[in-house]
Amino acid sequence: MGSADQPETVASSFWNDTGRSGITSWIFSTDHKRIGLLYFYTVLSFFLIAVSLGVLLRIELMAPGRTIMGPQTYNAMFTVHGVVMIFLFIIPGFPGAFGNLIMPIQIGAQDVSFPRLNLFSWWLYIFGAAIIITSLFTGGGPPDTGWTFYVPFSERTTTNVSLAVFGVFVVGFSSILTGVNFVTTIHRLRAQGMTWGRLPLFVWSIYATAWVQILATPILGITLALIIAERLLGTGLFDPARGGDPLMYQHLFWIYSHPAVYIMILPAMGVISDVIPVFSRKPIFGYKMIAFSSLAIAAAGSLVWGHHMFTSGMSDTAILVFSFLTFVVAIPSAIKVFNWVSTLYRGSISLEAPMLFALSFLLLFSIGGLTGLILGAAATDIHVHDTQFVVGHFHYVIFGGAGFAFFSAMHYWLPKFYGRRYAEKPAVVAWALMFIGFNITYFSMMVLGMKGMPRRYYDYLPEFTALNLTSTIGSWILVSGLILMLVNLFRGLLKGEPVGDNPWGGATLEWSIPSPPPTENFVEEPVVTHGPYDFSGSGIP
Amino acid sequence: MSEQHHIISYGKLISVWLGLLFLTALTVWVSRLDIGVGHVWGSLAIASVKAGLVITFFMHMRYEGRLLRWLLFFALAVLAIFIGFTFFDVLYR
Amino acid sequence: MYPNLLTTNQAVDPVFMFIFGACLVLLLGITATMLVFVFRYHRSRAPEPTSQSSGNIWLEITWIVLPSILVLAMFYYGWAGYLSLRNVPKNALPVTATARMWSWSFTYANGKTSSKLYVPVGKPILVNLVSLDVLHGFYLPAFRVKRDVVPGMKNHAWFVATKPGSYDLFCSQYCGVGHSAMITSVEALPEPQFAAWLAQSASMAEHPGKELLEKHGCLGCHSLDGSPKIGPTLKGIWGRKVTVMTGGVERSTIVDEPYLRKSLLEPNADVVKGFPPIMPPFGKVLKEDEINQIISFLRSNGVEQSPLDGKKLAREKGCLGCHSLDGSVGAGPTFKGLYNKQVTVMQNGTRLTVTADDAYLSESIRQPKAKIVEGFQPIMPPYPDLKDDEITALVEFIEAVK
Amino acid sequence: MSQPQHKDYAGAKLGMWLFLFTELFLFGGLFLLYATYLARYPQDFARAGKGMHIVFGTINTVILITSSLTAAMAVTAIQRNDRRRVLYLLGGTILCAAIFLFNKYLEWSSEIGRGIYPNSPRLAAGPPGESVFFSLYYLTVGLHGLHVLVGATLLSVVAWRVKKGIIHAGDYVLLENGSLYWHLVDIIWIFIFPLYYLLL
Ligand code: HEA
Ligand code: HEA
Ligand code: HEC
Ligand code: CUA
Ligand SMILES: [Cu+2]
Repeated sequence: MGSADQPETVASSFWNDTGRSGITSWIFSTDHKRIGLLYFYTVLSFFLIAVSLGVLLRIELMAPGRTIMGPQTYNAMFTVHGVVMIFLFIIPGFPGAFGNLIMPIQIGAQDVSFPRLNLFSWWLYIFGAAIIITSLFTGGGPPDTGWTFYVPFSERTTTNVSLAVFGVFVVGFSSILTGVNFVTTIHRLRAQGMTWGRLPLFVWSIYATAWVQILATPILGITLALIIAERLLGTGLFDPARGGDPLMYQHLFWIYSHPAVYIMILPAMGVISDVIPVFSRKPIFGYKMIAFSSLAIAAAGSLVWGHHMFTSGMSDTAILVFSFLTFVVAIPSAIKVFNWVSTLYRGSISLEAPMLFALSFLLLFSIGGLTGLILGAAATDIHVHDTQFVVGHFHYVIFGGAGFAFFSAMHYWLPKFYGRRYAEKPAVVAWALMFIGFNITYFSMMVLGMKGMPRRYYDYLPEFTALNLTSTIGSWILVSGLILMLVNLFRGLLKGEPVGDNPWGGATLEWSIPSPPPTENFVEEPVVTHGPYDFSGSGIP
Repeated sequence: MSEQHHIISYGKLISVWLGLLFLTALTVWVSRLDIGVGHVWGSLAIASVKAGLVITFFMHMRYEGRLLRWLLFFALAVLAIFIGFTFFDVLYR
Repeated sequence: MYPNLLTTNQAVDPVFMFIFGACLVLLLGITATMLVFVFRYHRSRAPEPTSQSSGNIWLEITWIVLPSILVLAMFYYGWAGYLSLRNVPKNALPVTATARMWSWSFTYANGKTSSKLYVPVGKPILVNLVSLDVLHGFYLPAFRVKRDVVPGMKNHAWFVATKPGSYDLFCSQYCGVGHSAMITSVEALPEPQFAAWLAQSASMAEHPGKELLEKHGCLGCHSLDGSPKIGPTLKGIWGRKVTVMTGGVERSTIVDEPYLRKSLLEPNADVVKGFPPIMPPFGKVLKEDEINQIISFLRSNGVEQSPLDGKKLAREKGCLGCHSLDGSVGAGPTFKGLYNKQVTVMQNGTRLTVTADDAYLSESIRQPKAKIVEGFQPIMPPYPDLKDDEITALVEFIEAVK
Repeated sequence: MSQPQHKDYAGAKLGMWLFLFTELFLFGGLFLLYATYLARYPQDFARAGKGMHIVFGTINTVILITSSLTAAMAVTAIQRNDRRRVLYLLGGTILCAAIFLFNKYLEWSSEIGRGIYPNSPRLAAGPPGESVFFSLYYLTVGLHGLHVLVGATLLSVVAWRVKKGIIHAGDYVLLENGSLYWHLVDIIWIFIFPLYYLLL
């Protein structure tokens, strides 16, 4: 980042009207927009690192036996891939980057409630990330436990688990503080007239997410602290030889980590709920239901953690309860999908890049979510648990869902902050490549899982060769799309055509202020008089 | 500052303190009784009353708006569910 | 054979069909609707929106209620199918599966062990799952069966093979470097063949060590049945904790190979408390291999044993999970050509080169952490229950892998 | 910048409460483990609990309750603009914290002296439930002790600011939040006390 990326032609904006300059004007800034961009670039860097690891994983799996790395390297690599993707990219990604950039503007505020705490969160995140990175090169080498850190293996392996886990702990603390900050902001700093019924749906989803961050993350914190205690002090709480129970670890881990998947998807759903109406020029269908279902997902989603443990030896009663509740969470997601599709009806649809990503989100998330139902049903999960099917499922929801929504948000909102935009044609080509590559890569994995190939397998039996090769080739198409997309996007942001205040014709508050916005966002405090998707009142052509 | 602040008198705080001391004595006394598993629930009940007193008076919850009370209730309920649901496994294994 | 038997496949597959079917319909429906809308209301065809509708309460109720019913049906079938997976048929044949990093071993009721799971066709098998170290997963894709193998926990699974054949058996729960190599198979045999396989166990000869005890008169002073004689009984002597007088000082020690050897060669160096120092030294009488045989007999507590097969042992104990026989590098160094090779090892932080002779190899097995081969992690587990002759057999086996 | 630095008092308090929730959940994980292991090893837990120093526990409970009282009174005092008294009261709280930690130190040394600490040979030889009990005890109380330390530090900073006049009757949200934090530490202990010292 730094001032090098700063668009030169803009007059007075948050890029240049602060007292300080240079790098310190960024890393010590308390302006939510600067912090948002800090998050955005750090998160994106980690994404690129982890994505490269993902591609290496695929190359290794291209053929049976050793292809480019040994088993220990492979195991470390998928662990680091998972940890970085989950804890350094997707969980901090939406709230940290777009939550910070957009949410305060959308509610008509000048900043978040605790701007200094906000900066502190970012620093904690960087600090935690640095620890995780350090853990890869020190001690016994990168952790090889999988991102789930299951005991007893994580207590025995000689790799550098303690340090990595500590890094994740710190990042979790950062996530908690962000959540506290956002809930307070949304309660306290809404502009005049910005009633709860007029909150943009992205804000609603950030609100629901923030609650999950507050209530679930501490459990992760204590769980990780326990791993460290087990390793360093030998407390034996999960060690069967000393009265412990390894399944209790799994409970604690998933009490956080299932709700965490909603930290990943809820803001993504918020983005989609904002993008689809704008590109259809039509109010969102069933605003209340969508807002409410975000809360419902957050609430019900906290009660289903046991569905990751169907084969673990958990009691059958628990399986009954958790399987049932898993199906209950699917309902609010279904509501959203139906409402989004209905929004298209009799609109005026323009297929620009943000919309293409949003529509493909609908498809990919549906596939991912529906395969989630297979996993939620007790009988079928037994067969596909811990296979490539699960890997397929979560890449569909995380990458196809949250990831594509992230790309949609990048195309939709970044021009606001740079005042310039990307070129449309390459963006569409990149989208098409990614969409095709994505499906080839991950659909093959799901088929592999159905055929019985377990996950976290460095090597496999010859019968799985063809599909693995297909999947690997798909990942290359995906790579080319991603590279094209990023190059085009950032070229555009720096050198592209200038955009006006409201390039897409949006009705939410961020489109009523200049691009790029001034530091204080609103020159005078806004008074909100209409809903977020009321396109008739906003004076759009 | 626009909001009204309730001031709690020293007298009231001290009586709450005395109440807490009394409950502490009570819970120690109860723990000497021979009532089996009743201890678990008995001492937890007393502890909850004590925590309630601290929250209501020392932490001014009594004088806060509805929002905070609801949020507190909500958070406690979620924690109870986290612990309670784990027992679907632990109890029936 | 068991016409009414519900197999695990029959319990699971229809649930797959139902949920997949429903999902496919939904997915196609949603995709088609979306595409039609996108096409029909594209800005080129619909320059202005023709509706500003922002909701319809009846529509919304419909798509809350219908999916709810649908998912409840899915839940119900899923649960019902799962119950059959948990309902072990009464006549099931019990087998214990022992998982360790990174190999399986299966023990049958008659004590026979095997590294593949042999089962009779058509008969339900109840697999009791035991883990010696970390979590593993017992996974039979062909039978839709999976259960984690958790240390300290009694998990089980059941299945029935309806056709003879060989089926994959995977470790599904991540367990470290050898996870993906922790593969074996289910061998479903027709009932009579299975019975024959199960009954077949190497015929056992009288242990040579016992003959030696008789021959040299040991049994005059020592009993084999626990009754006291002039000397301590030899029953259960191996691993026993004894109090001995060494040069007039009392100390306690564990009976192991060096101790027994010393007891035969210099019986009066360590005298078991409460017994007179009258046993003669046997150093001149017994040959080295005779001593070994006696020790091996005592070690086995008088139970007769078949001669050991190092290769089988290496497979059963899981050595081959980490050590290859073909020269490829796994979690541990390959066994191929290892014997008498020069190996660079780290011992307490110092680097040294040693020759992989008998002594080195047996130390490597007994105390894996003592010398760590350069370039490998110190992950090899100790095998406290490996007996000396088993170690000898393993070393001999390694010697043979050229 | 046109942003007037107006203080959002209710917002600050809301934020503090939210943060307290997260602290509660942090301990919640340990309480969850306690509950499940209690259900599994009631006898062992009872036996282990008998070995605890109930006198230390009770004294420390009284100390913490008292420190909570002084912290609450400090808020009243600042509202009445009685800064001297605020300093005395906060001093009292911090002193209590110190005594509490000192008692803890004595108690732990005595237990460690008896061979009771995580992974000790004595616990390893005993019944499994006892080892779990004491591991949980050390972790929970240790984490709580850490919070006492943090709370006392926080209140010292607050006291210093009161002295400097940065915190006064017109703007005392920091003091109020500091004392909220302290009360939470107290509440956690109110539960730790019966769970580890009195149960069964
Ligand atoms: C963004 C992240 C994300 C999201 C949103 C979800 C969403 C869901 N997930 Fe997923 N899940 C993961 C990330 C996510 N998951 C990860 C990372 C893992 C693996 C962890 C690991 O082990 O490493 C996992 C694993 C996982 C498992 C454990 C599998 C196993 O290990 O055996 C299960 C089991 O129930 C499950 C279920 C579900 C369900 C039911 C949903 C539901 O919320 C989905 C709801 C969506 C829909 C239902 C689709 C949209 C709706 C329609 C198309 C309308 C029609 C629908 C109906 C009529 C119902 N997931
Ligand atoms: C946000 C979440 C996220 C995302 C986006 C991805 C993205 C990808 N992941 Fe994912 N993955 C996880 C989260 C994610 N993953 C998690 C949580 C696990 C579980 C870990 C565990 O088991 O513990 C997992 C596990 C996992 C596995 C399973 C390992 C196993 O079980 O054996 C595989 C295997 O193929 C895989 C592959 C990929 C690939 C090919 C991508 C691709 O989508 C990547 C696409 C790549 C690009 C689009 C390329 C971009 C490249 C560049 C821009 C080049 C720039 C590079 C340089 C300049 C050097 N991942
Ligand atoms: C968990 C994996 C694992 C298992 C199981 C295992 N080993 Fe090893 N073994 C290793 C590793 C790693 C090393 C190298 C590090 C060391 O020296 O400890 C090693 C070293 C050795 C060596 C020294 C080899 C050399 O190159 O110098 C011998 C001999 C050996 N093992 C034999 C065995 C035998 C026999 C068994 C089974 C009874 C066995 N191992 C089981 C992992 C394993
Ligand atoms: Cu054993 Cu994986
Ligand atoms: Cu989940």
